Amino acid sequence: MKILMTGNEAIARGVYEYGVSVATAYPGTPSTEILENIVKYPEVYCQWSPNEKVAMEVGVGAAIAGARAIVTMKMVGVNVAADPLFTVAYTGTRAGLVLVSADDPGMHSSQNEQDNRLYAAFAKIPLLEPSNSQEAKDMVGMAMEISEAFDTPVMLRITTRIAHSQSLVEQKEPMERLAKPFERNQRKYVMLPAHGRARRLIVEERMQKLANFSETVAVNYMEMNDTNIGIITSGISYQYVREALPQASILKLGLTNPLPSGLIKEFAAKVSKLYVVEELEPYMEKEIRLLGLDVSGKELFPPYGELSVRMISEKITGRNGIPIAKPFDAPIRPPVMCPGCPHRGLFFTLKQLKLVVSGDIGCYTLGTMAPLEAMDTCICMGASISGALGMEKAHPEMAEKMVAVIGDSTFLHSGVTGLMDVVYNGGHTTTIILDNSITAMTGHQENPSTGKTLMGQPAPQVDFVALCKALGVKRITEVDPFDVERVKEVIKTEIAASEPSVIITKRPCALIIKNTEKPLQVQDCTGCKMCLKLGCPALSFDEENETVQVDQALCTGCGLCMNVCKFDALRKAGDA
Amino acid sequence: MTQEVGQRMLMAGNNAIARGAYEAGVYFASGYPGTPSTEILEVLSQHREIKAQWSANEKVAFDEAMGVAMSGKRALCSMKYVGLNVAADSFMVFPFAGTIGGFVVISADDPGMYSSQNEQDNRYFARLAEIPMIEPSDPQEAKDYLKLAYEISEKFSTPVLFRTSMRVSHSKGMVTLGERVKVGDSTSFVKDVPNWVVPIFAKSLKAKLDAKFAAITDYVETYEYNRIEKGTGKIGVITSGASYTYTKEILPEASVLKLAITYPLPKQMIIDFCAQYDKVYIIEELDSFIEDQIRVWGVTNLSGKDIFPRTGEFSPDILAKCLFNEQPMQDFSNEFNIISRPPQLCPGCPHRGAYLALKKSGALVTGDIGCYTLGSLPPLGAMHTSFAMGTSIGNAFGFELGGISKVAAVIGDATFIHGGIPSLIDIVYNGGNTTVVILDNSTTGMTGHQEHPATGQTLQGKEVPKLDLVNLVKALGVKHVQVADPFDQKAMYQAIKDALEHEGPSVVITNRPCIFARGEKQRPKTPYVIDIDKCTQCGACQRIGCPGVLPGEQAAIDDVSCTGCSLCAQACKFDAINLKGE
Amino acid sequence: MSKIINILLVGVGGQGTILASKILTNVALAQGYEVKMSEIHGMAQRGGSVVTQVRIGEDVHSPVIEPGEADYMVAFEQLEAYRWSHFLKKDGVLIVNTQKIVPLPVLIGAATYPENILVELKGRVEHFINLDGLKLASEAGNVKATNVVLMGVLSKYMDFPEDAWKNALVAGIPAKLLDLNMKAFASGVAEVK
Amino acid sequence: MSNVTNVLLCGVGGQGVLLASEVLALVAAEEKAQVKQTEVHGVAQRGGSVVSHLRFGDQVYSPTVRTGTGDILIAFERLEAVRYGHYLKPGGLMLINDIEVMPGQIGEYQPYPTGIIEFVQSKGFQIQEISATAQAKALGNPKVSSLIILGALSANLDMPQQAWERIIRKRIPPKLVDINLKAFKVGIEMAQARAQVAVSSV
Repeated sequence: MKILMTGNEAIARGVYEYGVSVATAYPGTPSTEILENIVKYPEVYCQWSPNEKVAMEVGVGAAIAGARAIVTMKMVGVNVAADPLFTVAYTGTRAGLVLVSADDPGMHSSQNEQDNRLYAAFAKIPLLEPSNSQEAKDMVGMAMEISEAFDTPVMLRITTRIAHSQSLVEQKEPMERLAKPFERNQRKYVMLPAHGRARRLIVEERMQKLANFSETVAVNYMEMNDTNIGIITSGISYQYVREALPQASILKLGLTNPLPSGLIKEFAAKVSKLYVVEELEPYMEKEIRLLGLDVSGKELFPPYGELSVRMISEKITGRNGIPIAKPFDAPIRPPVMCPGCPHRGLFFTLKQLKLVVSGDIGCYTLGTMAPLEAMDTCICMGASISGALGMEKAHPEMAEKMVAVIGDSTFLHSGVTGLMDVVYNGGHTTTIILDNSITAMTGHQENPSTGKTLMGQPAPQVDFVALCKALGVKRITEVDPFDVERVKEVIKTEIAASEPSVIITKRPCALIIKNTEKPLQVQDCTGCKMCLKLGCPALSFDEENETVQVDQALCTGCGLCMNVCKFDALRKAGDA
Repeated sequence: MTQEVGQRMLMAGNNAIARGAYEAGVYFASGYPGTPSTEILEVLSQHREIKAQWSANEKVAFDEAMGVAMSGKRALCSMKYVGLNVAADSFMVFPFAGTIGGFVVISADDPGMYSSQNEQDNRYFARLAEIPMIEPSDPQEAKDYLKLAYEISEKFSTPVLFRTSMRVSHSKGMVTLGERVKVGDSTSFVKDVPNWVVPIFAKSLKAKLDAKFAAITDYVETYEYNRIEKGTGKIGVITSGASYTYTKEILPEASVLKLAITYPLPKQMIIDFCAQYDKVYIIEELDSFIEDQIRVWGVTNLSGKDIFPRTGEFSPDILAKCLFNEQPMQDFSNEFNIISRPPQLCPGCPHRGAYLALKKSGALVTGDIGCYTLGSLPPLGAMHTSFAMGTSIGNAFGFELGGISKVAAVIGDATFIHGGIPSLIDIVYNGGNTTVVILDNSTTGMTGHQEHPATGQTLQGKEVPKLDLVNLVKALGVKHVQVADPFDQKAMYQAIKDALEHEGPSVVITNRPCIFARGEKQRPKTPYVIDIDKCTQCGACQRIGCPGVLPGEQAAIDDVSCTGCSLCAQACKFDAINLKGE
Repeated sequence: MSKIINILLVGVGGQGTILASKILTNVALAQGYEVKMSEIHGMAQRGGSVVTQVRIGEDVHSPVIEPGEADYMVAFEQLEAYRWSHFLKKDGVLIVNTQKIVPLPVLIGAATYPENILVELKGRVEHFINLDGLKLASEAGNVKATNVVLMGVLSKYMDFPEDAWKNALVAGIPAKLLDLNMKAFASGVAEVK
Repeated sequence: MSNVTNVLLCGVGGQGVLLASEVLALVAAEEKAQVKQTEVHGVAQRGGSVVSHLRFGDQVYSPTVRTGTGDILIAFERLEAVRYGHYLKPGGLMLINDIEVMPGQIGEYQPYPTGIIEFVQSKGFQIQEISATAQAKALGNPKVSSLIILGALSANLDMPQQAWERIIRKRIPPKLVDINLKAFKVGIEMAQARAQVAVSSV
């Protein structure tokens, strides 16, 4: 029967239906829900790994051993997994290995907008692009078959609109989950230069075979209609095109690396004006032009952001759509640290101390927004600690005016080596590990420090104190981030110390604990607005009586505002 | 040797790059060793004006250099091309922020895979990250272009990819020395949240990046170092890097458009150039990176990958063959029963002891990147997979999940620090049973013996506390940790056997330094000798694959290379091998 | 209906737009229509503004609703109605829950919460209705049922049979909460004269 | 390119091939307008086969020598002379150190081949064979064999002795300079004793 599924749910279903045994990942929007849905199929082993590279390595091992494996990540995760990816592209695997890259055109929740189709071309691996949930599911099976038939990893590339859009999907019975026996083959799986040189040629041959395959594969097909306009497209853009130009002829491509040059030429010959409609990079356009074909693409459409039905119909027909009312000028509603968030107290203190804060990726990146405004740099996962060491190397005196902040999950993802390097190369940087016992930003996933696996099994918890000690850090302090005075004192002491130090703030994320505290009450408020500097959504200012008011529905009673109020105007209900 | 300004010196490409960094006023340089890039930092570190360091891995190195550049000083980050895979996450995002102090990242590619696991063409990375890329063709250019790279980096506030190749890095040529320039030095990091906090401001920064890149694209149109060498005749050539030098040997008459900046390309300049010749050859190693871009502009009188190979390194011979079908001189060694001479584990290498024990254990061994990768070759043949830095441990767990029992991962000390830690965390976290053997030889062996966090010394020779691998592994949650002596076969085998039988993650750490590690060369060595009378010619000692044990019906021990590690003696069942003089 | 119906649900993270959209899509599916739905996650839980897009018809391709294309908009909060109202068709239906959730820039005095939102909105669309969903929900037994109240209102403007809605509620809501949600739904229905 | 001299040095990792080619390159750098030299690192220390290309003259572009164009090939080990012989031009000079280093073998055991000198002679090259290693042992340090080989080479190149000495003094650690200079001279004598015709193109 058909049911409504997001692309991510559909991929999980595909994993179940197409005999995949092992699924690994590191959470990242918009890919996270794939594994969270795979958990629902106990037949499939699935796990969160500390980072995408490890997830990839585990998947590679399983696939070489003979079990179908899938590895999922958001597009920047492929940067982290790139090293094994480029080499497994040479060796291939025994059973199917599929990498799901969830790209984010429009950067709804990402730090960049990289088009990972270029990675597939770069690594010389086949690339599949679904345009709805049904295709997302089917292409899991297809990717596995291609991977096994051509002895290559396959990239299944989705975008936010595929991952987080729902459409109908036909359910099928799962096929049998059979693991092939492992075969030792050093020339294939040990990439000594001599072996690599041999595989290198095989990769080129493989791409040739795949190019022929691409000509006839079912997911690359023409929908001939009015031949005045011919459009080559793939992924979500196909859906936009169908609505924008119902009359146009379409060459719909599902396997986009390598592209079917014969099919493209054939299609081009049938239509009078050829367009290529694709989001982000002119990836297909470049290949089409290489065939010597005259095609319009990026001169009409931007190389960034998402496309839309309206944009496509306007650019191609040249006719403007119905006029749109001008939006009202509404104040923005940015995401904020939740009421009771343990990060708030820390960033409040960091701002008071006027420190340079080398930041990282997670909820706490929000600490950069007003009114806290206490994060100065943030590039990518794990860059906070090593970036801080760099700043210190540039300006040694900065070590006493600077801290690196990094979340528990991010620290395990790629912060460990950075901290090790601070010790090795004689930095004095102070690192603050924000331990809220969860991977919060992506929607609360477990990680090696939370004591629970993706499949709900109890697991050993990484002991941050022991780990930092083992990395050679001598000064390690644990603090409660709600205790602002103590936090302030500890930070002052540690940045002054002329050796590496680590501060661990311990408080679980407000969204994962059962809150028993009562909301706070206001009494004899002087209206000094000090507490408003915390940027807590539960606090607002009542202009009439010039007092602060506490939203009883939102307040978690964390008491942070109580701690910063000099006039004792905020109290727990019941306290005198 | 002394180096005065104006002096002409013979220098290897890597030394010239280091010199260029010195002359460019670089303040900080970081990297991770990897052939063919390693010497760059080793040479740089000799300049006391420059803070140079080995980092735990390339990403860490990149982030540190980034921190320096954001703080307004010139930073260099050096790595072999696969290192850029490791640093990719930072590399792809840093361009959004741009830089204050000049930032150059060096990617040393290895066409022909002389000492690498793959042959990726890192020019694509410049395109992925939308940053300019510059490529020298010989040592003099290596030095000069590095200085240019810093000018471009600061002019456009962008990181610059400096792509060299094995042939440029490891070829010597004449170089004229210049002065170290004074660069306007920043006094401190300047706060600028909307620029440095990329995730929150990514959308506006993306627009900035696109505008910036458009400006760079205009700039290169008239860039003087993209030069045309007018020739006679009707043939044009567009080339760069080492291919340029081969071109000049084989096509001395041709007109050559020699590109310094190979991304972005000077579109109009190239279109005009192509218009002047009947035929234009695009001569580039590996992929059709330049050729494709030109064809996309509709230029048709081109010849490139239709005649030149997409794989391997070029040479004058290959150009002559592809262009004029001139056959190279036949290698006549095959008319003769020649024996190949593959690299092998050195005499006295501690890895040999570990592999002998692993082989005996019958475990499936996932391997990693380092000297010990040679353990996959006969007669040891005791390693079954090897991909990239740090992959061994994750692979081993994967095998386990794929239904294989008795799996061991082998990984070197430097490699474990580089990329093995998160995967060991993973095995503990997700309840794996895998055994990890850390081959701790107290150095980074394969790349020529560099220091790392567990050796107790930095690149610039500072003594620092050693990272204690035993404590670290325990802190990662591994309960079953043993240290074993690879030269004591009984103990080594027992340790591996126990580890494999142990329920749950287990780690064995070997404790013998590389024969080239600091202090090891000086250690006095007594060689072993074979007692011909006792020897039964069973060949057991030859099967340990030690170059010091000479092949042949009657085995013999070469007393020059023998370090007295005793593994052959332990292999001998007839007590025929003993210390010299005993 | 051969045309496609576009419904936009807008609100603030945590207001229950997701469940509401689930009920709505189940109704449509039960009637044999094709449905596509799209929402952008990520920051939702952090009190950011959230938009859920539902498209119903015989042959739906794009999951995305664009400005000026929405037939119905259900706003769970005033400011969000204000923010997204340009997505509505001139002859569209706008249902506004009068609840106000003040965004951070306003809290810290960096911006002010616009006045007369309802008046301005009324002027923008043909069919406008506002109600205190919070109050109706708490009367029904739980403020969290506001989303169901709003679905009750929506049901009166769409031409799906009332039973279809009730079945969707039964299917989509835990038994022990069903009664109060049925009440909440009914009170929503009653709001439309 | 007639004024360009192409030299190849090959041997087994650890024999000092790279040191020798560096010394030669440095000498050439003092005497010639252009010098280029290249080699493949990485495997050198691990007993693999090593080759170094050296080119000098008025105008040198490529650092690699084309097959069949080498003027001189110096083999630090017999078998390597066969492996890289095809880089020599017809009639080119092969300078061979007469030792045999048995390769570490993979799989089926092969004895060290015989008749190497006869074979390369049959290819029409001029052959000079010297016992550098034996002489080096005689001098009391087997490692100086590379300097003996260089000495023999120098007798076949028109580059002033002072230049050689200067570079050796610069490049070799002080405490080893004397024995290396001694070795160098031994090499020259060995070559002159043989009084072979020097390479015409130089």
